[in-house]
Amino acid sequence: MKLNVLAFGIAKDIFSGSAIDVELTGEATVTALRISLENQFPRLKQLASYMVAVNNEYASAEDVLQLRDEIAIIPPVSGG
Amino acid sequence: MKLNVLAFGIAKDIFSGSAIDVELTGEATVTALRISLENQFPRLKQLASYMVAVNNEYASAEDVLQLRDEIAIIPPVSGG
Amino acid sequence: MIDIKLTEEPLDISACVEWVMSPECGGIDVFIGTVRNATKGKTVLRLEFEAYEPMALKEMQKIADQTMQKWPVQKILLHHRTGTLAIGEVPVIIAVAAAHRDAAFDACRYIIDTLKQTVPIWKREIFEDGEVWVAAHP
Amino acid sequence: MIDIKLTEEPLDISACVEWVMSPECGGIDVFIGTVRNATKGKTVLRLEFEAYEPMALKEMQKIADQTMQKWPVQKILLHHRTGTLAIGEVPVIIAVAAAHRDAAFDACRYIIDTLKQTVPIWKREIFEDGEVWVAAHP
Repeated sequence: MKLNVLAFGIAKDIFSGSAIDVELTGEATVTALRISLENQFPRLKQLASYMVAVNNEYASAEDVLQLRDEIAIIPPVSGG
Repeated sequence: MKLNVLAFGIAKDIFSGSAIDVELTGEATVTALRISLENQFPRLKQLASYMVAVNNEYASAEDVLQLRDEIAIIPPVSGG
Repeated sequence: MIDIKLTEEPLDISACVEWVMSPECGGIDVFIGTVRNATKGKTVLRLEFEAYEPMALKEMQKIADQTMQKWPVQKILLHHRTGTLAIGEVPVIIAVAAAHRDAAFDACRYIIDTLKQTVPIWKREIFEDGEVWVAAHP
Repeated sequence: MIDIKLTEEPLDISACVEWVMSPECGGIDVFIGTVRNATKGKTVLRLEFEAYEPMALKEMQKIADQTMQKWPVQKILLHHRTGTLAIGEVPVIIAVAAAHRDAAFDACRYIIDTLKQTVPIWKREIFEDGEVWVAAHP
């Protein structure tokens, strides 16, 4: 399954763009997405942390991603 | 010794004026002033509390009053 | 820097905030007291504030000095009104600027809490059917 | 009442304070973030704020809703800027009005603390010799 993933903050720098396509085989969980991204972009692992958001909500590791979901990588926030 | 005592807030109502003269015999301590005032104006004893200020500073019970001191009765404050 | 004021004129919130803003400070906390339209369910028409002015200014200055010693804050503004205030008007503004927000919050709260305990200012609430000196009686 | 806003335009402190003032409220606490001229001794030229807008608005709304449930407050305003901000400009304003000041202080502090943890907004500090996404790395 090919997912389009939005990027913000430093994730945009890491992906060299504000969105990226990710091809997942097997069950498309949040964890599977993270593993795939970290393989392709090892710099992700150097972040203090990062979250995955699905349809504008923070997602859990075991959440399953659907083709039409809006998926985003949320590096450590620093508003305020 | 005759002292002039300033009044604020509800103390003005109790004294019916913004200042009052008090005649003290013996040692003119803050406590002596309080006793004299409370004898003359029993309503003072109904207050939640009140302080005496001498020269713009809160005074202690045993402080001795001088003729030239600026003395004031400070009923419970309620600014803010 | 400390700015203390006791005045019969309306307080200017914008000017107060502007005064505390500075390029070294990242966090500003502002407390604004306003005149409420009711106390314990009773309609308030207006408030009257009376101050023992020289002592009140001295006590306000003391609070600001103590606050500067207790917390790493750069600027403290403390303005209080006297005279007659209508509903919605502002009796007190406290503004504190600090490099970091925790100090600004803690300092601002300390100032209003201490002001209410020590500064010789008295508030009279005027109701339709009478008036009362706030906090005078137990 | 809740007023949430994410905007590229400068924030209007007076308008924000005015919005939260109301005759039922006696205490207003306002937190104003400003852009500091230095971080850890290094001169900052400007900041850039980026937001994941729909999610940021949703998270800001959640914080305001939670705050309304936790404390007896009447009005909450939460405005955050995006885009490029110069030193001294205001990235965030939080204003809370309550009948009593304790609730206003606690609520205001909860909102800024939680915003900094959960709302997807990112700050980039621009120095003379480079730039950094704040908090990105350990």
